[in-house]
Amino acid sequence: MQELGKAESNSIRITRQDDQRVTIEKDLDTEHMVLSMGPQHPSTHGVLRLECITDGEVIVEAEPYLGYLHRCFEKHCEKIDYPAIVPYTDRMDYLAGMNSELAYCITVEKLLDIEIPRRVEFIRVITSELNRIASHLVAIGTYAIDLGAFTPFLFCFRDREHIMNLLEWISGARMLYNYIWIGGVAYDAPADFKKRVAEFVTYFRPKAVELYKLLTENEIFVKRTKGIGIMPADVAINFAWSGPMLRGSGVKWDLRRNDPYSVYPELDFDVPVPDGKFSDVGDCLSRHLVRALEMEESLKIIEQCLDKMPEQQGFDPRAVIPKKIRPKAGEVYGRAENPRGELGYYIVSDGKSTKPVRCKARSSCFVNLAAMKDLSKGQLLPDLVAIIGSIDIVLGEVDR
Amino acid sequence: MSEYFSNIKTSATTIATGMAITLKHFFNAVKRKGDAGIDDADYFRQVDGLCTLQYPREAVPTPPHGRYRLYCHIDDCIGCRQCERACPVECITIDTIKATNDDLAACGKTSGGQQKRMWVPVFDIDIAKCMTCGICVSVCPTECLYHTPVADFSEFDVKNMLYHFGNLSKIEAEAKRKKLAEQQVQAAKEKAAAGDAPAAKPAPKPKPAAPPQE
Amino acid sequence: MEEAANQMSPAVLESKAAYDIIRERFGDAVSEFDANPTMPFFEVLDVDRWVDIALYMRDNSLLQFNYMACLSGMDYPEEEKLGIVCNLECIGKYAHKIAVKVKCKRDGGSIPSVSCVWHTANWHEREAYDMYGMVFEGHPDLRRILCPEDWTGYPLRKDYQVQETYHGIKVPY
Amino acid sequence: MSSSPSLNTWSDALSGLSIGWFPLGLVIIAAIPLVFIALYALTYGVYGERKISAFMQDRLGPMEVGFWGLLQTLADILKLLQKEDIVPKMADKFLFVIGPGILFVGSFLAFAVLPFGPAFIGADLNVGLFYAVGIVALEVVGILAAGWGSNNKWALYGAVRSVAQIVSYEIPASIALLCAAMLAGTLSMQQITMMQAGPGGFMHWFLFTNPIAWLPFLIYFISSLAETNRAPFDIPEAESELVAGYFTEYSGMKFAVIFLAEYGSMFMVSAIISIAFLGGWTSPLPNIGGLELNAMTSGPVWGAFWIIMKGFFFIFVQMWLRWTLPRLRVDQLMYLCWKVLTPFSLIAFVLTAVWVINH
Repeated sequence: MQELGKAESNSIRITRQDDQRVTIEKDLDTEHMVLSMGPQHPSTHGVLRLECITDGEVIVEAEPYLGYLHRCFEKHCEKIDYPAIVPYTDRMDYLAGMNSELAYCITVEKLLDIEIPRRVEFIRVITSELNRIASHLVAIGTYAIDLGAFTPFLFCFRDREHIMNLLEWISGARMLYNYIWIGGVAYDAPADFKKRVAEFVTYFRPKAVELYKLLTENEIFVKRTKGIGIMPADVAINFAWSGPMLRGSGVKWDLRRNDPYSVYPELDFDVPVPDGKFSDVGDCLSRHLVRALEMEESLKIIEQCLDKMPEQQGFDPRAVIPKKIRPKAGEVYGRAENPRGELGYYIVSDGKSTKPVRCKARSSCFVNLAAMKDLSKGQLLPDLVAIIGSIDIVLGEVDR
Repeated sequence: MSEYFSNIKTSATTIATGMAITLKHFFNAVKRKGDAGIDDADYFRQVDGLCTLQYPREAVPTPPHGRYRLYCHIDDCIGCRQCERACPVECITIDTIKATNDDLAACGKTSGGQQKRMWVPVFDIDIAKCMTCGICVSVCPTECLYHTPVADFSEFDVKNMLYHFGNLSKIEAEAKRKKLAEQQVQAAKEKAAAGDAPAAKPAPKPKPAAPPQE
Repeated sequence: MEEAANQMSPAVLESKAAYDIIRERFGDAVSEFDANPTMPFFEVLDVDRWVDIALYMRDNSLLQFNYMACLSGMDYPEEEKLGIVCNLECIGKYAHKIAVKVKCKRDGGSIPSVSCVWHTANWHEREAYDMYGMVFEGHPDLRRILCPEDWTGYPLRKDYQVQETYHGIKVPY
Repeated sequence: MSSSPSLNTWSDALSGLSIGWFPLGLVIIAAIPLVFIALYALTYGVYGERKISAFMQDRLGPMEVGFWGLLQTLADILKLLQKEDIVPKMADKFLFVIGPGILFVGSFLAFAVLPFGPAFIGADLNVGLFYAVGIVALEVVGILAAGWGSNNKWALYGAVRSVAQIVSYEIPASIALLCAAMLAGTLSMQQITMMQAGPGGFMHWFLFTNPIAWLPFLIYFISSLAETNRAPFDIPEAESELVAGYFTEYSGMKFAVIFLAEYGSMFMVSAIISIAFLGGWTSPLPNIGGLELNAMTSGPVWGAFWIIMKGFFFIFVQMWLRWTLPRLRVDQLMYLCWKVLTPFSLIAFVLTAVWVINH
């Protein structure tokens, strides 16, 4: 038997049999289908568009297309003063505004080299950790909804509502706070704030357990996420993944520990990393698990901060804010641990202007999403949804 | 084979756990969280039960410095334009006319007792552009800009989102401008005539300040 | 020199040590070390060797810069150059980090792509190309990423003039 | 049946009622279940789903239209009626239009053989169960027509998934129902119900008379979820994956028809499972000594009441499941069908056969 030729990627085979008969075999004709997923699709978390080449339900290739929510953050930054950039950073990662502000402010403060009052540091950490919980709640909730479970989503939003109320109380806004300012915060915490946050912590603990039982332990959920979209640790580092994504791959890397800022060195908390018992290290379930466990760590941090926060009557949180923010010439790359990973700002100042020459935001989602193409290869369409959900993108941050 | 059965078992138990949780919530639906504001002492009193509110009738009260609609109390505005410069989205438009010395009394004082030196014929806030960041509020020296707890201010016409706060009508503004120009011309003449003598002008007639437009 | 070294913070000293290894290997291909406290960096002077340097930095057992935190495009109008700034660090063995600058001509300049060294550079370089217009040689898929494919001009260049209309839509707002 | 004579006179009287040549009584008898279904499906199925989901999720649910939002579904139907009926330009118009029709007809045809009481039955076929199982398969055609006709990739995905799912799950479902048929020794729905009636109330139901019956009962319940595309098997309309599955392109009244068909078939499978295993319209209350609870709660009206209650109970369980569980993946769905439910249903079949022989 001798093969004479093939055509159209092996679907037609021409062979010569031993008795000199020539046979032409033809497979069932199949074609790849191009499926445009998004920008309006329920599970692309905003306006991400994935151009999927599919073979039936199997994704041959999924190419992300971004930019539908591009709002020229970096261009804007070159036109406005340093303090006026803060509300724009809110609008990047709108689910974790406090963390974005914190990252930006500590970057500029590095450039300015100013000392922040201790109480302000604690207020910043409390608010940003509250915001981290809120952000993880949305991540978990929307992940549940991606996988078809509606109820955990609403439970998450119910609890997030309390955080939103707390943050509105302290900052005046529910999502886009403009609360953490360069050199301070906008307002001092209200008198009862500590008490209410402590109440929230006691309220939230059992709810988190309930959520864990309802969603994370559910066998269908585990089956949908375990072993899907596995990212080995070295590849994850090469893709510069950060935050829960990198920790999901088993790398114990948390900027709050590894590149400490604010008062984090004083606080006692764990960096949860999956151990491979409940999930396969690096899969969607690990990433989900890291988020679920991180909420508990955030609660711990908040409790410690409430204990340690110095009480000061008539405290002025704006005391050390410079009148005119004009950093000396130089450049800085500052970063903080966002709920979604490392949020970095590269800021260049020329020393003359009150506006940055360059302000690049290294957004965690943008970097994490870059691995989408490699992660989705050969997966089923429902798994693609699970993978996108586990990356936990906020398109505001991806497109900036 | 044992894995097969253990799988079925874990599925059954975890599904049963989940269903128990949802059923508990179903029976808790007789309770309601209520509309306690975050600054109420018993905010976390009712943690189970329904948590949504029927909005127009029930609403969560807004906290003290909640940032909702930007409002300018023009009587206190000294026309320093700091808010206009600070606004990142350029939603504030201000036009000022320097008050002539004889008009200072008519121009009035702020509630803090500061003498106002500017007429503010145009103080427009494009509330459709405003992103309620509150930077303008923080830079305002007389605290005449603040946020009111009005959350619902949608309009059918986007033009209605342009709020006018100026304290002079167009005609009045024109008169003031003319007057200022005349005086400046006169002052320049005097200056040319008498070196740097301070410009002291006679007062023609004071004009009442127009009521602030809402 | 001794005194200057004494004033450096431990983090900068670590970067300096890493830089010394690179300097030893590549000599004049890299510039002097800029030991500023906020972001210590060096510049790659021989742009063609940038990929070699990147590979060396990633794979040398004493350096192991396996994590590219950020790659930002930059415009240097007074030098008539465009450039990139890479913030590199090591996850795992060491805790050092360093920034690398690579510059190219402002018009038609090109920089070798390091997306084969760090996968994450792929999208960062696309973004830098999108915003500044420098070409990354050897990039597998150099397209615009945030702006529309048919956008004219490179928005973050300092001399950027926004186009009047885009598909009949007025652009300047 | 103690109540049979009075029942028969009642239904005989009703069927004898006629205005001139027009057999009004017969029409009424046939129409009562349908009117009920329409009312149920139109208003209270959807309303119930919304309220139940709301309460499970700590929400209020619809509250504005009518007292506690009772008229919400009517308002929705009115809204859908007023909507423009859009047929996509590139759609296969014939299939696109006929799809929801087939779906609707398919899901409501089975109601013909469902006994809603000793007298309320559209057609007491001697192959009632067989007919009910068979006619449900008609839905597949409707779904495929809708999905293919839409000329939309998501709809096509949904349709193909749905066909695979429904056809596969017919097997365990049918075998499970066969167990009930074996226990009853008949395929007539009415007779299956009769077999489970008695003074002992629920004691006579197949689920409780037979030590194995819980297995086919469970299997049929799970398969029925899959057949009606309910969560966790709502893969054909998997909202977060396929936008809306096979009815992505539908709007207005066509959408409403698909929606109603879904709720109709939900009730249908709930009624079938009640008939096959839980005694249909028979009262669950036993006669305890002198207290003749069973006799008191039996009768034509009571019969309708009981089967509707049983149906509602299963609908509640379906909703309860839906608002608790995530969705399975396509291959897991097939795994569940072919590797879990089908073998177990065969085992149940054999065991039931052994049990029947020994009794």
